[in-house]
Amino acid sequence: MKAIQEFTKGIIKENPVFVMALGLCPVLAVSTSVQNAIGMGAAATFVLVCSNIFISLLKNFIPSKVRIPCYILVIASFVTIVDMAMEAYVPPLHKSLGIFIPLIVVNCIILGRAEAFASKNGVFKSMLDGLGMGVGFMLAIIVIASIREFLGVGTILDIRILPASYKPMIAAILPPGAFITIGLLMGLLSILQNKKKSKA
Amino acid sequence: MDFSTLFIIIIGSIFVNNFVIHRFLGLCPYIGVSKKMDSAFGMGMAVIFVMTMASTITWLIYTFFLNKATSIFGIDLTFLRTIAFILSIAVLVQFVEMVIKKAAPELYKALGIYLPLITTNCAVLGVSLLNINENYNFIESIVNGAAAGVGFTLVLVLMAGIRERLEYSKVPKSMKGMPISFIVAGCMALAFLGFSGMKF
Amino acid sequence: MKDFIRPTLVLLIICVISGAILAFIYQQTAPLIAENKLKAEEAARRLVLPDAEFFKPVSDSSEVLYYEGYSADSTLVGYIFSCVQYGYSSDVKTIVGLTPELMISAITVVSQAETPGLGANCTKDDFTAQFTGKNPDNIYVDKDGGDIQSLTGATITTRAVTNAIRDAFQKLQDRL
Amino acid sequence: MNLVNVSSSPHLHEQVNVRRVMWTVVIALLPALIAAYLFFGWRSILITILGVVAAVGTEALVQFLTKRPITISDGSAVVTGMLLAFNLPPLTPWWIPVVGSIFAITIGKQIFGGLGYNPVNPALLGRAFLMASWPIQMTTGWATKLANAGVATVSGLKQTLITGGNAQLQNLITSATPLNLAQQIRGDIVAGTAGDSARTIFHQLSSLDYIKELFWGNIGGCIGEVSAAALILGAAILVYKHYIEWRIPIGYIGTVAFLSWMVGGIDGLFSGPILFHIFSGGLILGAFFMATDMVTSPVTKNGRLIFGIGCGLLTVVIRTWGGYPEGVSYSILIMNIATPLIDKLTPQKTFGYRKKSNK
Amino acid sequence: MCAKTFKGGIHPHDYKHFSNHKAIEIFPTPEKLYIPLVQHIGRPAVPIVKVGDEVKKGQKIAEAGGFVSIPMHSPVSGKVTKIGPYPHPTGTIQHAIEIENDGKYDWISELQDDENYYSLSSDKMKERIQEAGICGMGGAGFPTHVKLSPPENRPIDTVILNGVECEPYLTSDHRLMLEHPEEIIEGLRIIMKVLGAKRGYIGIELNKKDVIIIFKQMLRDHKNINVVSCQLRYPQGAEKQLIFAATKRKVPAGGLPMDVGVVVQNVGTAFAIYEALRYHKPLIERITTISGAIVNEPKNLKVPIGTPLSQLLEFCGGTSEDIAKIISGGPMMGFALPDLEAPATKTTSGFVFMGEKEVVDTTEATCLRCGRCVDACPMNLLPSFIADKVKNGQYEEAMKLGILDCIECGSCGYVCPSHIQLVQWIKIGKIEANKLKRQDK
Repeated sequence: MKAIQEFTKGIIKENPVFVMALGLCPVLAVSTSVQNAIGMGAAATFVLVCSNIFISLLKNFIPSKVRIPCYILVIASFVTIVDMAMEAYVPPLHKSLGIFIPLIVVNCIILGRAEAFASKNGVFKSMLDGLGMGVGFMLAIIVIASIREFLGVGTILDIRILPASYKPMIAAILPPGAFITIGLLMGLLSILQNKKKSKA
Repeated sequence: MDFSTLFIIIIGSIFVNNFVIHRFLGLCPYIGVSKKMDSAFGMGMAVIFVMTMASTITWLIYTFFLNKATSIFGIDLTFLRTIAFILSIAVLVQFVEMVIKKAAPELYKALGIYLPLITTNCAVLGVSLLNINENYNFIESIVNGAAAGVGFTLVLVLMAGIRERLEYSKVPKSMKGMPISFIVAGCMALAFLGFSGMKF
Repeated sequence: MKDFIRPTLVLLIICVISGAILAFIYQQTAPLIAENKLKAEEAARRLVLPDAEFFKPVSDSSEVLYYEGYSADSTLVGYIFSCVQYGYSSDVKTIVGLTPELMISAITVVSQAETPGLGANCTKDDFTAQFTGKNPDNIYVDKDGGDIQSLTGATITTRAVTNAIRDAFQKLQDRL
Repeated sequence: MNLVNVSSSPHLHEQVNVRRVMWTVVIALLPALIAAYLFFGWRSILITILGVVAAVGTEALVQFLTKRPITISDGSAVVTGMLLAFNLPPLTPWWIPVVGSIFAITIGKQIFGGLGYNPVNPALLGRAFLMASWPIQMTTGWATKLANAGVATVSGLKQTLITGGNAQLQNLITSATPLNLAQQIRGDIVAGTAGDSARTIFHQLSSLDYIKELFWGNIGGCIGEVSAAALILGAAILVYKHYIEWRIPIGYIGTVAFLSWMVGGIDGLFSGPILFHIFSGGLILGAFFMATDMVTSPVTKNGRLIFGIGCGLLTVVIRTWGGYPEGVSYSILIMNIATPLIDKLTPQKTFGYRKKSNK
Repeated sequence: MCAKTFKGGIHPHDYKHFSNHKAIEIFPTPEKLYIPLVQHIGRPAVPIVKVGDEVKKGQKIAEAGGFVSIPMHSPVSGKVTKIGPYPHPTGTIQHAIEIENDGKYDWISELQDDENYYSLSSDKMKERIQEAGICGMGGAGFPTHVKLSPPENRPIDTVILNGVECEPYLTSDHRLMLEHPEEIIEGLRIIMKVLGAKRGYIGIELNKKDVIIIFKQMLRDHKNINVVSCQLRYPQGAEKQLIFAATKRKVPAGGLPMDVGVVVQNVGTAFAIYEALRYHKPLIERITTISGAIVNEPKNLKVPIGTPLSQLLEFCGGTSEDIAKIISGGPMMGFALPDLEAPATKTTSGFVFMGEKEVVDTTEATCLRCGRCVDACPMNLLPSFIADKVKNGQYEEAMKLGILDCIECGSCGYVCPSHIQLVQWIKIGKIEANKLKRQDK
């Protein structure tokens, strides 16, 4: 029961993007298409889960003085693995995500979870936590990417949704669209939360 | 030395492809440290400094240790790029912190609190990676690092100015704080589109 | 002293281990990555010169200038060169195929980061198709009086592609 | 003794309020609208009305939904709608002003709490959004009254240029946006890819006869920027009423004049056609009606001057080296963003302020 | 001749036509007078009479409560009937001495005529001024003898008489200057002698051309005294602005006129000084304007100090419609009063009555940041920013923006299109800022 909570909390209640506002750079940068969003989400989830597992395993071995460099090392290793794997097996995706794959290293979510959760909890829990956070992160990018791709191209996952006569709102897939979309989504979320609070 | 190239790099990194609002790098401090103009300025100065230093050091590391063609080892270690960069940036920040603390306590008072935040500022790692991706030479890398820092500071201070003013306005409750900051960022990004396609 | 040794040691161990793992994975993936790159280039070449079976690079002392494309029976079916020019917001890289008569057989834009929905449309077939059969020595965008129809709202990108091809061709012309 | 009013001093007040200011701006914009009707026909009026209706409707709707007092009668939404429409080509699709106004009012204004709190000019933000989203619709659809005088497009003109024909240049140039044309020609000349006929055209553009046409409005362009004369007439009303102050427009136009003279020419430095740069494009509209927007321009006196100069500088930079032919709206937007900073960096010295004496 | 002025300010309609052609009328002393113990800046005066005491006209009924204070004299002979709280023309409640008129108008001692007053020593002069209970009659009411005793290290070389009267409606100074120019010039000469000043100026706004002409003529023989004709601009009559117009000297921010060697006195004060020196006459009456569009007969009155407003209004024929606003002083800086009970004091230059139509709407709209207040501020402050800071309780920030330099002239509030009560906010902020300042010390 409790283990499931470790997983689900990351998806809604402690959603790393919308609630905790972490790891925003890749969220905004790669959410121009749902495909990119899934790729980025998957990569980040992989790194999150692996680094959480390893750090949880090594937590007694790592002296607290050098824990941050150690975490960074572990994370950077996994990021490099993902980077190479993607380049080898899905080159187009690797190309469109660009430098944001190596930049997963400095994604605050991952270091944050390592420091706040994995270094204090068991392996299984840490894995679930990492998975939950990763999925939450992925869902958040997908939501934003869906909106942006829908408005900015008229498609979702390259499947045309709006008729071809739709004149796409290109601004949605440009940087301003990213900022405004996430701003409005966060506002919407806080409206919902306020409603929930006033009900409770 | 080709000055026009440098000039283009400077204008490009400050205005045309501003790190924050076009490349989505360094968003966390952009949103987090932009409540007050003074702290925004302090953060900006620290970032300019670290970015310039990081560009220098990572370029040297890449050229002399990692890249096969120019390396002193003569082997291809580019796969260690991410790890090497992030570690050297972390060490650099630590080192800078120590030096400033000893040599210029006044400066430390002003910048000290921002320095640790910079390690996880993806703009620093981002500029290092971009320098490599763009095949910049040594001078170009340094200039690009400094210009990117200046661009970052510019938008950070502008953002802080607007947010200080927003303190006095009647932003709807649900939009207060982060959501409205993103909307402002969106407005800035729209305005900065005016620089796009700039050619000299 | 002990306080100092243990952390350093741990850090070192982790460094070595991760370095080793990465080196291993790198060895596994590096050939794949190289192959991917070759494949991609090859695919682009095939796209602009469909008749060719294999390609032969023709190089200067230091760099590859162009490729010659041969059919299965080793007859020359055309040339391929790549060219690049800065467009609206990025370098636009194009690969061009030429018939032996030095007319364009096809082009493809392999890398660009132009404005989505505008300049980025230069990768679309509607746009690239119009180059086929033209004389690369004399292509101009319609706004410059030529017959290359410019992308709506993206004259600069169109011009970058067109002029890049013309310039590169004019430089190569004597060697072909 | 009935209850009397005991408010604080002053007990006299100038006959001025937000509503009066805004509606005066609307009136001041009317001459330009009439000019647009004369030169571009009824469609320019339709586009303007669509923009205004959408802006006012959106404002009312948003205020109704957020349970705030509905303030559409203060005229500020009308001004936004008008200014937005004034920045559009007259033949743009009907939904462009509607979408632009909706964006301008919601994201540009109401989300910050309504009039007085918006950091950037909503109309310009709306335009920037439209420009980013539908650049094709925003940069085509120019109308011109003299279309029958010859080939009425820039491309046609350029064609003539390349083939070297110089006939009837005067009529040809009365097409599309002259600024756009001048920039293209200038770019080619500076790059050395244009012939003598290009130089001729450039000189034609900067000739006094042509500038007269520019001044009265016999040119292609956005709805609101067509006639400099009509705009100046409207601006005169605002200046007379003291609703706008000299520092921003003068600083702006002065800077553009100087810098375009310096770098805007084809014969090296200090050869630019000043009057051409002032009267073409949206400079007059921007300098008098958009840069002077009270809410988004600095409050301090020096700040206003800096704001104007900054707008001018950016306008010339974008016009000369930028990807867009016209830099007015972007430069004002960017300076809007810098406004709080300018205000902060230009504190006013209190009357009698002295540096701390050494006592 | 070029009219002088300052930077900033506004041009309100002056509304002086109601009363500027009306000669000063003497208001008959009423049945009861209420003499507030605070009519000036500084410590309240201390009563030296008891309820039931008989007093003569000109008798001292209250002593100065300190150096920065003035004594009060009875404007009438009669009986002290009450000493207690009473409405005050600042809109507050202050202690006042109530005197019932016995109708005899007996002076405590007959007025003397001391023709040699000018040969008195400057200390003697100052003493006589102090005894006469004179304070600045322009509005603030700073005790005059204090102003005439600058510290050693602040030599005064210039005296400026303030006859600008830039507040709309008010014409009391105008009429006084028109009807008693000689006395005013004498008063100025006395002040100059007391201070040892070499130059004298009389600042008059251009809407009083008749006065300017008279003074120019009369001052032909006085080489060291000049008339400064000032442009019509509010607040031309504010000390610092007048000093700038006359001498081009800028009083340092936070400083006093004496820092630039200048003392400014109201023309009414000069007149009172002359009367005190020549006739030993205490300050027991003054000229006051009763005006407003709804007042049936606007007048300039010579009023005994302590006369209740209701009687003054009655004397002016009442109002033609319901009173919506009563203002003590001018409409730009005066206080709105809740009723007609307050008496005229030494600083009351006039009362203005407004009807429903003239009262401005005071509902605040959002600040448009139009900067009109900045253009209007004669002190070159940023009123809207200061008000914002005060609204948010950031008093230190407000101090950095110079809130304490505000002269509360009301120009900003006058021009604000959003009808923001800038002066009110600044007044609130000043109280808090002063508290902070004291804490720092």
